[in-house]
Order: sequence, then C-alpha cells, then structure tokens
Amino acid sequence: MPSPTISAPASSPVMPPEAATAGPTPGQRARALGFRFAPALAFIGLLIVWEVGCRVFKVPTFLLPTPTMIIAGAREQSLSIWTVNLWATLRVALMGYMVSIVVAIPMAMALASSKLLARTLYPMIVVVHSMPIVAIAPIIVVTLGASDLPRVVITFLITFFPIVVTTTAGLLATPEELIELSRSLRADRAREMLNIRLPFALPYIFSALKISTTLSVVGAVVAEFVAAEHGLGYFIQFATSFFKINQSFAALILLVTISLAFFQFVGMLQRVFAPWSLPKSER
Amino acid sequence: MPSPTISAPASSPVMPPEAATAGPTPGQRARALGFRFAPALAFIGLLIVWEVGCRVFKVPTFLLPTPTMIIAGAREQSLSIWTVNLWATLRVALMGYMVSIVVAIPMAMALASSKLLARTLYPMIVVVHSMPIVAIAPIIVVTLGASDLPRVVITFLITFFPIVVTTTAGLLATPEELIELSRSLRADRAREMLNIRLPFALPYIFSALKISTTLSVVGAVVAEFVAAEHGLGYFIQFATSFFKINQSFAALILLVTISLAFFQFVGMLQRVFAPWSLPKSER
Amino acid sequence: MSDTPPVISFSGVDQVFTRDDRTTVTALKDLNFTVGRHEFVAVLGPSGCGKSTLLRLIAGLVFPTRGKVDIYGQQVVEPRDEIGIVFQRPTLLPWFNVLGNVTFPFRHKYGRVTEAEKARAHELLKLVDLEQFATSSIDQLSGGMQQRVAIARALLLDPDIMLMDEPFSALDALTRDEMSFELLRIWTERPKTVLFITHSIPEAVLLADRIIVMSPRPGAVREILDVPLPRPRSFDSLSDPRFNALANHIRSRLFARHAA
Amino acid sequence: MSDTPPVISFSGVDQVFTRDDRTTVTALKDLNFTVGRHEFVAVLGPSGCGKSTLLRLIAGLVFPTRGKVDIYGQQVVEPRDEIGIVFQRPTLLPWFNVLGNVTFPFRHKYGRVTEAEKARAHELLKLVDLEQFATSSIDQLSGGMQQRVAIARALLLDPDIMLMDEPFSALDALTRDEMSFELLRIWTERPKTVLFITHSIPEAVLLADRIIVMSPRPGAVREILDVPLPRPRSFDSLSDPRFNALANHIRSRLFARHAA
Amino acid sequence: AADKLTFMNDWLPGGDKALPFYAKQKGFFEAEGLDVTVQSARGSSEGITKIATGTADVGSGGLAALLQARAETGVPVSAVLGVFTVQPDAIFTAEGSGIDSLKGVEGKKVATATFTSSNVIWPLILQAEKIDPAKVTLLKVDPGALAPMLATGQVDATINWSTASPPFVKALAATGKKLKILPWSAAGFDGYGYSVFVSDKLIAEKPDVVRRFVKAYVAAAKAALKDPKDVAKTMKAVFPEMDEALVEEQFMTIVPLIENDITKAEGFGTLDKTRLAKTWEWTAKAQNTPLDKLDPEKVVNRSFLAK
Ligand SMILES: Nc1ncnc2c1ncn2[C@@H]1O[C@H](COP(=O)(O)OP(=O)(O)OP(=O)(O)O)[C@@H](O)[C@H]1O
Ligand SMILES: Nc1ncnc2c1ncn2[C@@H]1O[C@H](COP(=O)(O)OP(=O)(O)OP(=O)(O)O)[C@@H](O)[C@H]1O
Ligand SMILES: [Mg+2]
Ligand SMILES: [Mg+2]
Repeated sequence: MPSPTISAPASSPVMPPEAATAGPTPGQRARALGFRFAPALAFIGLLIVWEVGCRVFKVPTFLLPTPTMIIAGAREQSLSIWTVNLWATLRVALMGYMVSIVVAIPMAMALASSKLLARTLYPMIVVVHSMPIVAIAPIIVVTLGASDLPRVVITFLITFFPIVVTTTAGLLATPEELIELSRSLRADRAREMLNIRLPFALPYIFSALKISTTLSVVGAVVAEFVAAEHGLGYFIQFATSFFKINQSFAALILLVTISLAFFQFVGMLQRVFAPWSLPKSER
Repeated sequence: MPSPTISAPASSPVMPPEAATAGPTPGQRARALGFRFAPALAFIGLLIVWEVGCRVFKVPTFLLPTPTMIIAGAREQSLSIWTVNLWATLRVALMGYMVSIVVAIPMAMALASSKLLARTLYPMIVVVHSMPIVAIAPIIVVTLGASDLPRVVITFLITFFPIVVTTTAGLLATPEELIELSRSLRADRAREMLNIRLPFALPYIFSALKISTTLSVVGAVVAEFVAAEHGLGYFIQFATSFFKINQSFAALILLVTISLAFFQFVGMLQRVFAPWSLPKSER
Repeated sequence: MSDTPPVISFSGVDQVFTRDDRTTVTALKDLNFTVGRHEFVAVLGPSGCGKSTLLRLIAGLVFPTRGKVDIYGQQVVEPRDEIGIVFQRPTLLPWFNVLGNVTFPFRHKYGRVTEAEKARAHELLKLVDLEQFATSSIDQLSGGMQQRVAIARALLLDPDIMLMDEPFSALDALTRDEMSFELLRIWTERPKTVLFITHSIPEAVLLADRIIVMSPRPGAVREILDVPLPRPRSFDSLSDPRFNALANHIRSRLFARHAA
Repeated sequence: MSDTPPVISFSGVDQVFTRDDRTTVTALKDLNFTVGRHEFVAVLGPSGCGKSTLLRLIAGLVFPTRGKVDIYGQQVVEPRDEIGIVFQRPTLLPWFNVLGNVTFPFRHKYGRVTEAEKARAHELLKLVDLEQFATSSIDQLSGGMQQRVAIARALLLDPDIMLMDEPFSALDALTRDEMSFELLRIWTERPKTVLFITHSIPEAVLLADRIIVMSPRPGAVREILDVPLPRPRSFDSLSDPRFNALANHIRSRLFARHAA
Repeated sequence: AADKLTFMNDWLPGGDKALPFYAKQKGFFEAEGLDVTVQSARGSSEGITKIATGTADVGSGGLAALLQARAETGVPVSAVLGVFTVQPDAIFTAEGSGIDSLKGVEGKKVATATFTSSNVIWPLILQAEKIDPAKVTLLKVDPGALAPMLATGQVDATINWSTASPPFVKALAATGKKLKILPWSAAGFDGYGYSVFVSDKLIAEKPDVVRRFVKAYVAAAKAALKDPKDVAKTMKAVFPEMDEALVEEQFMTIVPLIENDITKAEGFGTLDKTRLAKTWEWTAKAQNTPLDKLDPEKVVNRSFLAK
C-alpha cells in the first residue's frame, strides 16, 4: 500500500510557504517518519498498554489474556492448523464478497433505473438483510447441503446490503448536468448507467466495498458458527469450549488481521485504479 | 411516508409531451395506482407463492411453515408477550442506533480532518468492527453485567461502522471549490466541517443511516443471543429450540417488519429534512 | 434557404417551471420561429430570459408546457441523434482526461473510439490550443480551458444541428475571435444548422445569418434580425458599416429594457 | 495613492504545478507588481495564463513555488479576513436557497446572520435583479443568475480587498454594464481595493485605475497600464477618445500573441 | 460396499461428544459394514431438523428435545438408544459459597446460558425445592461468560450440564476456588438425556443398517468406557488442535451419566418405559403442553437393541 507521499516542495501548491524551501528540514523529516509509522506506533503502544494493564489490574486471564500469553497460545497449535483454519475462513469470506459485488452492483443499477422496481424490490432486500441468520440458518443449511455453499450464502446475505444501498445512493446522486449530457447524446439507459452514473458513484461504491470487507469476514465467521468443521470462527468457538482462551484470542487476532488487511487492500485498489474518486489529499 | 407525487402536468418540465395535456387519462391513473400499490401487490404475491409453493412441494413445516401456519403460530402467544418482546428488541436497537450516530459522525469528522488520526484510528475501528461478537461476548457480559447495557454496546459495535466509513467518504468527497470557498472565508476547520462538508455528505450519511437501521435490529438480535431475557431474537431462538417453528417465524416476521419500517422511516426523514440531498426524481 | 423545410420550428411554445414553493416561473412565452437548413442563428437576450431553456427544448431535454417544438417537421419527444450541444457549463467528466472527454461522445454512443476519431480529437485539441493538455486531468485546467474542451467535444461529433450555449463566455478576446473564425470555417466546410447563444452582440453579428433577440423574463422573441453581411466573413467584416449599424440597433433594442 | 504602503505586492512569484503524470506546468513566472490602497486593478490575459492562480495566491488558497506575496506588508500564509472573493465559477451551496447563499459568509464566519445583514442581502438581491428569487433553490437559476448570486454574496461581505474572477462573464451586455456601474458606485461609496479579472477590454478600461496585461502561459506581466480616464466614470466615459485609444492599445498588445 | 451414513452430533466435538468419533476411528462401524461421516450440529434441535430433512441419517441429542419436536411438528425421527440415564443439568458453585444444596440458591445470584433447555426445567426445580423464584436472581448470558462470572464472583452459581465442568474447574482454580456440582436429579429431575436418534426413513427402508449401527455404537461405547485414555488419544488423533488431558477430563464427566445404578440394573441403551414417561412428563410440564399430546412410546424404537 503506497504510503502518502511527503511531497517535494514544488509538487504541492497548497503547501504553506515555510515548507516551500529546498529539501525537507530534519524536523520535517522526523514528522514525516512519525506520520509514516504512526499506525505501527499506535499499535505497539496499544499492545504495551494491554500487557501492562492486564498485569497491573490483574485481569483474569481466562477473560482477557495478555499479548504474551496469546503468542504462547498461538504456538500451542501447529502452523498447519492455523493455515487450514485461516484459509477456510478467508476462502468463504472472499467468495461471499465476490458474490456480493457481482449481485449487489447490478441490483443497485436496477434499483436506480426504475422507481417501480425500487418500490417493490427495495423492501424485499431490506427484509432479506434484516433476517437474523441464526433463525434462517437451518433452512439454508438443509437446502444447500454441507459444502462451502451455505457459508458463502450466509456471508453474501450479510455483505451485500451495504453495497446495494450505498451504490444506489451514489448512482442516484449523479448531478443532473451529467445525466443531461448523456441524454443529449441519446445514449440508452444502460450506457448512462455504465459510463456516467457508475463512475460517478465510485466514491460511494468504494466506501461500501470497504464496509463489506469486514462484514464478509464477520459473515464467514457467523456462517462457521452455524455450520462448519473448519475456519477461524469455528476454531474460536472450539477453543472457547475447551477453555483455551489464549488460543481463542490468537485466532481472534488472526481474524482481525485478515479483516484489516482486506480493508486496506480495497483502499489500495481505489488509490491505484480510481484515484480521481479520492479527494486530492488522499491520492 | 409521502408517496411519490404523480405530478400535475405543468409541474414537471421533463415530462414527455404526450403527458403534457390537461388531467391524467384513465390509463395513466391506473398506472399511477399500480405504481402506488406495487409494493403491497408484490408482497401479497409473494405470500401467495409462499403458501402455494409450500403446499405443492410439501416443504416440511418444521423447516418452513406456510403463512397461514405462521399466523396461527402468532395467535398461540398472547399480545402482551409479543409487545414485551417487540419492545425489548426495539428499545435496544434504537438505543444502539442513536449511540452509533452520536459516536460515529463525530468520529468520521475526526477521521476526515486529520490524516494522522485517520492512519492510526481507522485501523483500530476496523479491528473493533471485525471482532466477532460471539468471541468477545464473555468480556462484554462480564464487564458490563446483564442489563440493557451490554446489548446496546453490542448493537453499537455492529451498527457504527458503516456510518463511520460512509460519512468519512462523504466528508472527503466534498468538492475542492466548496472547500476553497470556506477557506477563503477564513472559517475554521470546525465550521468547514459543519457548514460545508457535513451538508455535502448528507447523501452519503443517509445511505449509511439506512444501512444501519437493519444492522441495528440485527445487532439487537445478536445481542439477545449473548445476554437477554426478552426480545424477538431471544424468542426466535427459544421457540426454535423447542420446535415452535410457527411461533419462531411469526417473531421473525415481526422483526423484519420493524426493520423495514425503521428503514422507510429514515428514508422519510431524508425526504422531509434534507430533500436537496435526494435526486430530483426522489424528492 | 427559405424554400427548404425548417430544421427547427417553435410554434406557440410556453415553458412554465414550478418552483419548490409551488409558485411558477414562466421562462418562455409564446415562442414562434423557425430555423432553416444550414442556417446560423444567434440568440441574444438578458440573463434569465430563457435562452438555455430554449436550447434544452430543441435538445429534447425538457418538453414545452404548451405548444410544440419540431425538428425536421417531427415533434421533439426525446433527444435526437443529429444534435450536438455545448452546454453553458463545460460539463466534463472528471474520470477522463482531456482527450477522453473529447472522445467521450463516441465511447458513449457507440461504445468505441476509432483511431481516426482519436486523431481528429487531437486535431481539434490543437485547434483549441490544448494539444499539450491532452492527458491532463480536468481539475487541472483553467475555466477557459475547460470550456474549450467542451467545444472540441461538440465539434468532434460533427452533428447536423449544433446547439451552443455561450460557448466562448470564459475566453479572452483574442481566443474568442480565433475560435469564432474557426467555427465559421468549420461551418463553411461542413455546413450545419447552428443555434448559438451569446451575450456578445458583435459576436452574434459576426457569426450569424439571423439573430433572435429575446425580451426579459418571461422570455419572448422581441425581434428577429437578418444579418446583411456577406459571407465569408473575416476581420474585415468588423469594419463594414453595416456591422456597426446592426450592432448598435441590437444594443438599443436590448438596452431598452422595458420596451414592448 | 502611491505614498501609502502597497495593499498587495508580488515579488518574484513563480507558480509551478505538478500534473498527475509528474510533468510540471509553469502557471506564473516572475510576477512583480503592487496594488495600492483603494486601487481598482483589472487583470487581462489569455485563457490559461494564470489569472485565477494569481487571485488564489492573494487569497492564500495556494502558495507560490518561488517568491512571495504580501498583503499589507505581511507575507500571505493563510486566507485573510479582509478579503472577499467572487470565484470564476459561482460556487453556490445547493443546500441553501438564494438568500441563504448570499448571507452564507456571515453564517459561516460568525455563526449567525443578523436582521440588518438579511435586509442588506435583500437590497443586494434587488441590485442584481434577483429579489423575486430570494427563496428559489440554486438549481432553478440560470447560469447568469447564479453568477449574480455569487456577486451579491461577495458584496454583502463588504471586504477591504475584493478579488473578482470574471464576475460578469455570464451576463448579457446590458446587465453587465448596469452591474459595472453599480460596482463603481459601491466602490466609490465604500472605497476598497479591487482586483478584477476580466476578458472584456472595455470593461477593464471602464472600471480600473490600472490594468495588468498578462502574457500567455507561463503567465508573466507583459505590461501595466494606467487608465487616464477621470473619475467618476459613466456612460460618457465610453465616448472619451482616450477610452478607445487605450482599449485599442491593449487589444493590439493582447492580440500580438508572440510579442516579447 | 459399506453403507454410507451421516451421524449428526448435537454439538462441536469434545470429550463429551467422543463416542461416534471413537466408534469410527476404532473400526467399530467398519466392522459392521458401515461408512459413517460424523458432523456437528449446533444444538439438539438443529441436529434433529437435519436428521428429519435427510441431511443426516443418524445422530444424537437430548431426548427431551426430540419429544418436544415430535409433539410440536411430528418430525420423522425416533430414538433408538438412551445413552445418559441421568439428566446432566446441575448447579455449579464454588465450595464455600454457602450453597450446599439446591435449596441453597435462595437469595443468590445465578447465571445461566441464554439458550439452554435447562432454563425451561429450572422453574420446575424451584417448585420442587419450594424455592421462591422471586428470591433468586437469574442472569441469562452467553455460555462463554458463565465460567468467568462464577470465577470472578459476579454470580454465586451457574446452571450447567455437569459435562461442562472441566473449564469451570480451571477457571475457579485460577482464582483459588474449587468447583462444586449439585445435580438436579436431587430434586427428582429424572429421565433420559443424551440419546441416539435415527430417521424414520432409514428405519423403514434399511432396518438392517440401523441394527448394525446400533450394534457398533453400543460396542464402541462399552469399549470407550473401559479406556478413557484411549478415547482422549483417539480424539487427539482426529483433532490435533485438542488437548488430550482435557478431552479425557471431559469424557470422564459423562461416565457417571452413562454408567450408574440405573444402567447397571437396566443395561446400556435401554429406554425404560417409566423413565421415558418421566422424561416426557418433565418436558410437557415445562412447556405447558398437555401430557396427552404425545405418546412417548411412539417416539422410541427399542427393536434395534439386541439383548
Ligand atoms: N429547473 C428549473 N426549475 C425552475 N425554474 C427554472 C428551471 N430552469 C430554469 N428556470 C427558470 O427559467 C428561467 C430561464 O432560465 P434559463 O436558464 O433558460 O435562462 P438563460 O436565458 O439561459 O439565462 P442565462 O443567460 O443567465 O444563462 C429563469 O428564470 C430560471 O429561474
Ligand atoms: N491544480 C492545478 N494543477 C495543475 N495545473 C493547474 C492547476 N491549477 C491551474 N493549473 C494550470 O495553471 C495554468 C493557469 O491556470 P489558471 O486557472 O490560473 O488560468 P486563468 O488565467 O484563470 O485561465 P482562464 O481565463 O481560462 O480562467 C493552466 O495552464 C492550468 O492548467
Ligand atoms: Mg443560460
Ligand atoms: Mg480563470
């Protein structure tokens, strides 16, 4: 992921004048470094607070183990167990995510093109999304069998909604003047959608795609609680039932790390493939 | 919720010329009525398909009861039981929703104002959101007790994320020229945020608020799995585990109805209080 | 050109807009005029008199409250293929660079841009003095540069009917004159029907065959004037006495705000 | 006015922009000039020569790559309170109606709009002939009407230094003249320092004390001309022989594109 | 070729759910010509639904859940073996908490899992022990929170199955306490718990397969009870992420539920008529279901258990 550039003096005309001298000063360089490593520093700081806090306040370790205990917990299991579970979750999350995109974006286009459709389909989408998975899990599992499929479907059900709603909002927010341009070219609705509304909606879409990264991981985990023999969510439940809180937390941290990486990856995709959809300061 | 107006001829200059005659024709009136009642018709159609489909394909009733059975199931419980459970869920959902808004929007403002903050705080928010509730439930329950509080916190954890991400995207998407206008007036960052970025981000914010309506209900239900005495999610789980599938589905339908009403309510708020944030066709 | 059927004809057109507070604004009132084949018609009128609305009526982007607008004798019920527009605002797409914006109509209408069209786009960019900015992004252009991109875009489409809404308003005097003559050259080489909205009286006189002078809101046709200057026109036309006479006449008509 | 310290001064200002493809564009090159207290300075120059950039430098919205810009002898490091701007694009806020947009600077700077300010806003709307549209929403205005709203907004603020970027470009000739004289009247009643970018040579001559003529990109000052016409100016100034002489001189300077 | 069967365990694998895994690993199923896949449901009722819909053929879960399911929706599933002859429901508390009998919970704070069948029985236990329900504070929380709450003293007791005790022992040890288990059978709560179910379809179509399956299961259970260490080892082999010692501890918790005076008297797996009736009685009472809504005899099929 490209780190934000600490721009050379000439490149940024909005830089206040004191910066407009030749070469960064040592102070600036320090600040730039601080900026660059701020997330890492914050993360390390957090770990230290956690470790020390747990020890000082004698937090019961079966409730919240310290980072060192979690690392020890992680080592109690072989690497292959971690990778198997990791891959099981990641696979389902990614598939659910892909399916969500493939379904939700055309759906949003349909919703944005027809008010009638919006009035009939939209409530149904809301209904589908607001069904508690746990309540409908038996139906899903029984009808879809015991493969990855029910898990992917559950992940999809959790993930697709923000994409539909946000993309629809973005497609509809397209300025009237761009629509008039399109209409004046006698382009059909499909082209208007693809060439005008969709690019305009990209900042919306990317914000939804970001939300859905973590939702897809959450969805995969929920699916594993409902039906699975592998996966980090399953492992967490499993380890908890064995009271291996350290290992459960190790899995939790792995899970959270995937989510974060996935989230950052989508952010990077936006910077690389649709930089104009970002504010200037973020490109 | 105001239904979309079937505009009088003079009011809409983009209406094709055949419509620009005096008074709607009977055909138009029929279409207008169809449009108005489309959601209801679609809903009724769905119920019929469901009932008939279940009967024709002999779907096991312990898997998916028919609508008539669900109605019968609903009557097996007294009204007061339904209202108690409904209120328990709704209360938590609404409180979680409110807390989410109150926390997420200022948080989004902070993220949009400082890149350093964005780089350090954003990953932490992602981490918090991607923690499977079930894994951290013990911590929440042990630290927060068994009142409404842990449920509201869980609902909040599920609900706040889309608001943060989408609002941040909206605040950052504000056109450069509006920001320059604000800066040229020497307005401080706070005013720029409140008077320029926030209104501009309203279409984003409302799409997030819509997403979060159903998420807050889902969150309340999840929370009831973690700690509850009442609530529709609790009721569903309980009814299911005692094979009162009809009752469980009755609760499910009630739940979904709340979500839908809540969703539509937020849509209505947008139409009433921020019509300019909607495309013209939706005002 | 009066014996050919009119390309554009307005018959008794009213345009009434409803505002948010449900009051109405009459933008256009009883418009009647025709534009002949390959005619160059300029429209002059005070700000807010309905010039842009008139253009949007021809483009099929809005529809009249009363009366009808015909193109080639057919009532306008939707946008038509043979029309190209330069909008009052440049209306560029931020996700394309300059070249992408110029070729956008082809991509949008036909889904592809041929090499020939690209080459022609580069030529047009040269014509509007932006060849160095072909790969620039839109938000790095000045106001006038954006307007020139929009002009190049409309020219590339080479439509039968060209509607131009104050296309040169953000340009300096020299560029404006250069572009005017370029436009005339293109129009002579590939004749087309042009409706040209402007606030510059000399520009209208220099370019047009006829000038429609409009009255303030509610916009109505105050007068339609023939421009007696011979074609082709050049810098010399500016010193033709008829030029100044006509310009002064229009000036007096426009400046008599409350005249009939 | 030459004995008072300069209100605005440019010393050796370069402005270089980096484009997405990392090539650079020199927008302004070695700018040196000063603007005195309560002086009315017009800026003329070809499209894309850096006029808007110059204005943004004064406004403290961008900072020079080289050299410095001072206001009242202080280097500009951020936007300042005493400056009001009419941007090249109207830049109105769609969530306010016309009146809300005009009074917006007060709401934005101070968090409140007094009754007196509202009354004054109504007056200014009358001045720009938009009093009937006070409660209209922005997207229901024509291009020229939007521009007039932006002018009213800047006038309401009544700043010491007024920067105007082609404020009248979307206005018809009559409205333009009316607004010019209104601007002069206001400037005489409540003197202020004005920097006025325009593409109309007569407008520059009619309004300004001095005219900065810029060369094409990279924008540099080609010439700074004093306008010898006496104040107050009126329609009669237009027939002053010095008016035409100066206008023609500028015209020739600007039109000699490749002159030194 | 071997007959393929899917066994639906009612919960995640663990020492207390080891029997089908043990039977499979040790070749008991193979010996009877069965190829069994073991899957995990999330609770008895879900497992029953899966058997009913044909996702699985055989499985296990609480007998009360099956009785309830039959009474409500008539699922096509029958019980063929009663494995736990004693109900596992119990009160967990720390030694020295002042709770020495079920009656002792009066005036105390008790936590229970949000969803456990015990919650429905609990009022009946209170009734049987003549405890004023108003004097017991009951908290319903996530099952994972029970041990921490008991260990940190946030509650005085929890409601659990005795099979869940090993983590509690550990958690209490971490705070220097010892676990004390008060089974509900003391209040007369008798009946069959964990049982083996078969789909009616399988019974009708392949009774022989069912017979062989039951035979293998019983043989495996008997072998397992003799060698808990081997059970732990076998489970560890299937699930490398498990902790062998813990699996053994967990397995040991079910031993008294399977091997006790009742089993000694009646034999392994038999579904005694009176105890079955008692099971239904408790279930019906707890659910306010009329006793005659279901004849429990119709839910069981004793024909596969070779004497
Ligand atoms: N969508 C709309 N809703 C309501 N009123 C409108 C709308 N569009 C235009 N108007 C009104 O119609 C009138 C004419 O507008 P139009 O844009 O055609 O003017 P114009 O002649 O192009 O002016 P300008 O020279 O300033 O661009 C104006 O009074 C404007 O307020
Ligand atoms: N943000 C930017 N990034 C890169 N280049 C820029 C940027 N802003 C302006 N430029 C370049 O600087 C030059 C001057 O632009 P500026 O907007 O100042 O011109 P201008 O004189 O106002 O032109 P016009 O009369 O057309 O408005 C142009 O070549 C433009 O491409
Ligand atoms: Mg216009
Ligand atoms: Mg400019």
